[in-house]
Amino acid sequence: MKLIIAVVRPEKLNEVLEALFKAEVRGLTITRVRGHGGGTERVETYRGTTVKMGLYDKVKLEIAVSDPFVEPTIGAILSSARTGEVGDGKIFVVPLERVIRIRTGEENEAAVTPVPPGGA
Amino acid sequence: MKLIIAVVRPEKLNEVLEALFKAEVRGLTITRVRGHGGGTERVETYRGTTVKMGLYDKVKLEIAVSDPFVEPTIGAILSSARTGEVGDGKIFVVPLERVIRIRTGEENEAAVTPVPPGGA
Amino acid sequence: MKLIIAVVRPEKLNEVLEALFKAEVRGLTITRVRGHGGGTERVETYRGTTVKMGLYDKVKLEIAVSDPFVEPTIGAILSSARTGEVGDGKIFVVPLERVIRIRTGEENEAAVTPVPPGGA
Amino acid sequence: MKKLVWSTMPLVLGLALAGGNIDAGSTAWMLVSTALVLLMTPALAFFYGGLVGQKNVLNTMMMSFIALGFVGVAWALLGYSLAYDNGGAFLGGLGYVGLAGFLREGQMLVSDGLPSILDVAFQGTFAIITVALISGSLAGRMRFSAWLLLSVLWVLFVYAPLAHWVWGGGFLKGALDFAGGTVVHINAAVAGLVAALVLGPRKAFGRVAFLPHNVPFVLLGAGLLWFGWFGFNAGSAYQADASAGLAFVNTFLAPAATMVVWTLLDLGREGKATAVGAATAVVVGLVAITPAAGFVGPTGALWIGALAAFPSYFFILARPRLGLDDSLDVVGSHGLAGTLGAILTGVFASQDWGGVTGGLEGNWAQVAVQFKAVAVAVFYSALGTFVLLKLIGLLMPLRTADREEAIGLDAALHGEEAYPSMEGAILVLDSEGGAA
Amino acid sequence: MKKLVWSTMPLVLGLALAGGNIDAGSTAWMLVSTALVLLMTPALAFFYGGLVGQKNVLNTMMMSFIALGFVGVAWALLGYSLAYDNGGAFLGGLGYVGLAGFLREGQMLVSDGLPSILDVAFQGTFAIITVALISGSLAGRMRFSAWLLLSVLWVLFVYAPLAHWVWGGGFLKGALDFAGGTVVHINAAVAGLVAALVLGPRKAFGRVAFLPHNVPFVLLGAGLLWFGWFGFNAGSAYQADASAGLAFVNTFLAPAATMVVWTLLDLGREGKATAVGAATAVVVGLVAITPAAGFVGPTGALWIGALAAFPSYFFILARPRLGLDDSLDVVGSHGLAGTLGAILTGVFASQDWGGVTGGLEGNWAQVAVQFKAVAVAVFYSALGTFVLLKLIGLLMPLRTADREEAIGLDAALHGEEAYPSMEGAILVLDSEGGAA
Amino acid sequence: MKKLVWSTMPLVLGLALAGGNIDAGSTAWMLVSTALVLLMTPALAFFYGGLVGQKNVLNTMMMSFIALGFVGVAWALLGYSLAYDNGGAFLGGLGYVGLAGFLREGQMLVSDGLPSILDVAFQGTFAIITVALISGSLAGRMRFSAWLLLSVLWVLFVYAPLAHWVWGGGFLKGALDFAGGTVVHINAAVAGLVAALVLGPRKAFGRVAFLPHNVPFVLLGAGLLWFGWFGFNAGSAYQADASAGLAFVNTFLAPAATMVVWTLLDLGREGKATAVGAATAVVVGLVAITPAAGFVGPTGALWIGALAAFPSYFFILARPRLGLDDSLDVVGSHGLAGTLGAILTGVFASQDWGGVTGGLEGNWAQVAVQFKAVAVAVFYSALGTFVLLKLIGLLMPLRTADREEAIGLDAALHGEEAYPSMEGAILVLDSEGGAA
Ligand SMILES: Nc1ncnc2c1ncn2[C@@H]1O[C@H](COP(=O)(O)OP(=O)(O)O)[C@@H](O)[C@H]1O
Ligand SMILES: Nc1ncnc2c1ncn2[C@@H]1O[C@H](COP(=O)(O)OP(=O)(O)O)[C@@H](O)[C@H]1O
Ligand SMILES: Nc1ncnc2c1ncn2[C@@H]1O[C@H](COP(=O)(O)OP(=O)(O)O)[C@@H](O)[C@H]1O
Repeated sequence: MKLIIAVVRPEKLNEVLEALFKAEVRGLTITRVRGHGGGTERVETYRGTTVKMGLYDKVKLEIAVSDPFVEPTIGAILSSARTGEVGDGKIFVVPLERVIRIRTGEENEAAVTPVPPGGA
Repeated sequence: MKLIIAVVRPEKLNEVLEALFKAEVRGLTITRVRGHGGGTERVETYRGTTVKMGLYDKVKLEIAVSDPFVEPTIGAILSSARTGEVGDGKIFVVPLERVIRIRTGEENEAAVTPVPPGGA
Repeated sequence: MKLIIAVVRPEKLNEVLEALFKAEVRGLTITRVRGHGGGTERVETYRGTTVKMGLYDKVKLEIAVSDPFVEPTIGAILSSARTGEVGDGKIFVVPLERVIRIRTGEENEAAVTPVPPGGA
Repeated sequence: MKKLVWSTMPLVLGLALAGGNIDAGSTAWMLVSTALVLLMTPALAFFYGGLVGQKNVLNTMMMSFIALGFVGVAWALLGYSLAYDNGGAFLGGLGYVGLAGFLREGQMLVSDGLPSILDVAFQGTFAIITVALISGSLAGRMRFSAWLLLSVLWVLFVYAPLAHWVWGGGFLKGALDFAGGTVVHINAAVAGLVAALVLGPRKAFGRVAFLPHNVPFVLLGAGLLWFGWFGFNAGSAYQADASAGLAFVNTFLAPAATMVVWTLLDLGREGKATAVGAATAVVVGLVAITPAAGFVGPTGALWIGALAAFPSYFFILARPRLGLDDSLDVVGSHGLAGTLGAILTGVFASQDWGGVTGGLEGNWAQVAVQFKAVAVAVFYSALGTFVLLKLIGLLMPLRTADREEAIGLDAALHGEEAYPSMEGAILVLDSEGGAA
Repeated sequence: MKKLVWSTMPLVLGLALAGGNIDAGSTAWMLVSTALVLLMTPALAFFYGGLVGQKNVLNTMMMSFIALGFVGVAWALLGYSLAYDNGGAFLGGLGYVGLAGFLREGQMLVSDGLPSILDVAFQGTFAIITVALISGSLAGRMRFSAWLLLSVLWVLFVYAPLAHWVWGGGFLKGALDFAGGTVVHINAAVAGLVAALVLGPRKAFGRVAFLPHNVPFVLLGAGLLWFGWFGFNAGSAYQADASAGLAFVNTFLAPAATMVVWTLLDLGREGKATAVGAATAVVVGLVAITPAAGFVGPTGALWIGALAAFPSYFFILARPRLGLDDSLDVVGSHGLAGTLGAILTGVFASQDWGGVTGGLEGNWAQVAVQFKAVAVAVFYSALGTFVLLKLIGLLMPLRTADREEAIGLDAALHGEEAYPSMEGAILVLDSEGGAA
Repeated sequence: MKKLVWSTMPLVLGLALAGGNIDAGSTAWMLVSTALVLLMTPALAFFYGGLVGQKNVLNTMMMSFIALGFVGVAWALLGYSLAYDNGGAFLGGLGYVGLAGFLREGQMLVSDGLPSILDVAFQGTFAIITVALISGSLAGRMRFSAWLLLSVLWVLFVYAPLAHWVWGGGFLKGALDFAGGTVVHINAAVAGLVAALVLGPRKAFGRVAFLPHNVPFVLLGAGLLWFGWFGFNAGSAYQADASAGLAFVNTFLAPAATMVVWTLLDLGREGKATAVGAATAVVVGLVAITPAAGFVGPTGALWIGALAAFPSYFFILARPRLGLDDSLDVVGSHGLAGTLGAILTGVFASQDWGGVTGGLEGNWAQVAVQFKAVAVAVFYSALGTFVLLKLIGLLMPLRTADREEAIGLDAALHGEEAYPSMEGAILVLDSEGGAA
């Protein structure tokens, strides 16, 4: 199992969610974050105080998936989150040792997205 | 060492914190998140705009623990966060290679929850 | 590659960002979190309701780096985030299997901070 | 002072016609006062809305706000007449039902220099805020349609009679209640208490800490309430005269004194002057001076304001520990300060300032009259509220389902959030053809 | 009723001088009314600002707020004279240009008991809010400098003439428009519609759900608007008299009735009484009663308020599906309710109450007069707005760049965020020597 | 114009009694004006509270809000008498101490058609907001109890004497200060400057960017301040007359002009019209017109408003770079605009409009008189504030501990957060028996 962490543009979130839905990925957790990448800075002025805002609003998705779902999930994100301009974000894949569903106590495969219909 | 990531209902947070406290787990970090699972959607209407809200407020806990603490921590969360209804959340266990306490520079076991009294 | 997760004081964030900038670490994602550690509790009172606030505001940084950057990154955080008082936070290092830049589809080293000039 | 105006009004009615004897200055003041009192209801919505948690903000605000609609219309069509038409000792007549009776010989009625119809609105704003006040006892657990029904029935069958007894020439007309200590504040607090007991506490009460979600909103509410209260109290003089000036100054002094005492109590207890406390103190001081506003001198107002801090301060501190889920402390603020104010009005009333002698000037009998009015109000309000809730309970459940309470009433009952996030909100277009 | 005052004013001008015949009561009321109407523009900024998403809060609020500056100055220097100086059927004179003409023989002019200069401010607040209203159709996509230019030109060349025709003794003076149903609300809504069509919808319109970011701000805006509207409507009586009293009471009753009907529609449709709906209902009811305020009796006001709920409710529900990005529903609220109110003023106008007979009293001709004024206003406002936008479009782009729209106009156009976070904000000191 | 009223008042006092000669219209206006000025203090709390960061919101708001209590009571009991009782050139008498002296022969005093006691409240609201203004220089670092002590002592020993000199018949009575440019704004700004220097800058000043946490609150504050300022300026006419009308119109025009100039400067400098800038401009324009309100004609008001933008705009831009932690720019807004306004009052004062000739009408001596009053105010305010702070510093530390400053003063000093989160808040019930 893997924990897939993706940072995307907030305005792309709904499209990403839709793409994941179509890829039959169900469970996920999202967080509002602020990111710094290669992008340019924005200047804001409040009275005499001028600031450079080096951080941009982003949304982070965390998705725990069973191995067969790793590629479809990454593919869905890549296709839906891309604009081609700096700031589109990144995907990180982290090993995941164990997953437990709190409601039932079920573990691992039983607790994450079901294996694909007719799949491995 | 492991990084235990748990997503729970916000209204259960205080009980979870208490259970962790009793299990002698001290350090933890929490984040407001929004999650999508198998649950039903909520409909909201603002004038002519109707929306389906597919995301529910959740709280994410991140707890770095030494190996002997993994089971007590999971046990404490499972027992305190469960309501039995859809949306109770999940626990993810991720391998953790290194921990450093910024204040002192101490590393690993010395930086996370102490080993249980009289324990391994 | 590693995913470096650091929890620091909000008032130290700007110094940490500067130190990371000097260490040529570019990409990072930050999140507002609330943490519980060994620190003391704060009491607040709203009319007849008295509460102990056991959680303190912190900022979490997530930084995906290639292996040669692990030590410089940790060093930069340690030197910039420390006050010496309880609550300075922690650094966690998690293995990272894969990184993908959404904009280009580039993977791994190409997607994270470039190897240091003239470096390994 | 309403009773003075209105007990003499019937004599004036037939005679005073429009165009003739409008007093422009007093009319200007009453127009402004009415607008000020109307503003108090949105102000209260902020005071209350800031004090609740994020999941119940809109429900709490709407319980006040919606009274501007339902209570306003019920009052205009029926309540005003029951309260203020010339009737018997127990209820007014039906002469103003359906807004009839304000024209005579093709002209608008004028009484005491004012366009008579304006009184429907002025008094209406009092009725509205009284209902809105009750909702503070009920945050987070009442069905909205049950609340709508209660608010309409309550204003007609509890508020209007009590207003008639004290101000409309009814059997309590000897009691001093310049602007509504008994009719408004005690009445609302008792109704809130009874309703809180009938409904029972929120599920999480006693386990979870209910914290305000936005203290600046509480300060905004308190600031606007004070501003509006000048219309409430000084408008109750029904003229721009010395009595209005006195009532105004007292409404300026009393809450200031309450705030000073309250803050010193805060500082003495744990060294911290709370903002929620200061805002509460303003309301407590305003409630306490309300019955006294035009009857006591300015030093009396300072005393009443200062004294009012004590019972409210300590009761509100203890209330959560009493197991009573009077969620936003209507009893502690409006009930106690209203009662204390009503009694102290009898003590501090001054012949020179307000035209009636009080206890300190030797007329302790007035204090007894005040007690009697308070007792009658407490009894009638408790009984009436209880009966109405039981009746409504026969038609529909009074409380929301436990699940709705857990989700939060904004989403569950109103289909809205106070601070919606666009993240993950999926647009629904029932007819897919329309939008581009 | 402005027209009454101002059609007779020229006679009075030369005679009435300061010191002599000020009516203190009416002056007090007009001072207050002017302040109240001024407050409506910040109130509208909150009503609108709460309804937009987090990225466009300040831009939306500033489109209203800035009118207090640019429109205020343009009005004082030129607009007032074009609207209200004694002129022809189509435009006023230039006697008040540059604020001249308010002194006679070393004394301030007084007309109808009021200091004449005050009317510049009173009428100015109407002009300001009319411009501000338009911005609700344009949220999230207009360049700010284009908006500044439009607001100044529009108030001079669209608003001022229309005000002259209806209130300044122009060719529509037979139409009943007590406080601005046609001049303010229909005018603003038509301008908003035309501008929304010329600019086109936001890029994400129809794909993304645009949600309010702060519903309590919407309620705050609605509450303050209602409060201010008492000055708008009852101030339009220009005296603290029975007519002002009537206009006030009607302004109290109509929105209450609208809120009741709207909430019942909400509850009937999906069982949920929405807060945004209640706030919208208040505005709709206020718009509808505006032209009628001093002409109809109080039951007429209740009818107008109740009836006004229907067209607005269903139009606003359908609007996003029509592909029309009238972002904050200016057409649905101000256009429809303004039109309905203008027509119903002709229906419910009452000889006894307001001095003019309407349809129900047999004078159906008045309804035709009302229709004509509405038609003229719609036509002129549409034409004028269209021409001005095309002219401005020759000088500069009207719309922001797509990238600015995506980032949000607060950061892109104003260099600010509504709720800035200090995280990651790096202080820039251009001269490093200064700060310690 | 206060001085006119009050220099003649002593003659009137013994004669004018209640019931007799109340001027209802002017009384109505003064009642409203007092309420409007009172509202300015909560408005300022929002203006200031929106401008600070999230950790110091309540502390900042409370520094204003609490003045309604402590300053209000101190003023009523002692300050009013020191300022306005008939006394010498340097201080008033003690005739009104403890609110005595407002009854004669069993009747309330009436002066100039107004209930005399109302003046305690009207003038009290000025004293309160003056103290509240100072707090803008001190955000984020002052101990709250030191602030309470300072505010009480300052209003008695700095504000009251200065008010006496300018308005109470003291030695500056020739200076023109219609509504408080010198007494209120220069006075507060100098006190703020001195206090900021005595306290020293915040620890993080110059390193960290201090950003507003809520710009809509800043706009709310500015809107309500403008609204209230009509009472401040036009209420200072003490009558509902032509002078009040003029002061009102000028209060409408000047800030509009300032906003226009300020926005054009913003657009010229970096192409971005800021909302914080527009809100600041409103305040600057209001401050500048305050001393002139009833003395200059409307074009004078436009000039004063427009000119006032320049010094404040550039000073506020430079201030953080000067190493001066006048946190919310009281000097830049109130000090500079107050001074400019005071001087320009002498320039633009007009015989026809306000009854006094100014520089442009040939009487340049008036400008010298204005300069003198400004100089005296600056000197006295600086000295008095410095001495009081040193005295208080003997009793207790003036500044909070560094750790409290780092945590934020809301939690540290008030035991509250502005926007509490229920997450991780553990309910404490000291007596576990009570709650269910
Ligand atoms: N090395 C990294 N570690 C953590 N987050 C990163 C890293 N690099 C980028 N991000 C996140 O991805 C977002 C987009 O990255 P950015 O470099 O701006 O765009 P792009 O990948 O298109 O060049 C950043 O705002 C940040 O949140
Ligand atoms: N595969 C997943 N990856 C990340 N987060 C998940 C995943 N599945 C569930 N979650 C989180 O857990 C929450 C509860 O999950 P849900 O499926 O609704 O409940 P249940 O586990 O009771 O069926 C979700 O709202 C989401 O935040
Ligand atoms: N074991 C842990 N797992 C996750 N987060 C932790 C852990 N320990 C500490 N933290 C985070 O680090 C912050 C600082 O830790 P704390 O123990 O208060 O300070 P110190 O490390 O100086 O003793 C906490 O508020 C919490 O957010």
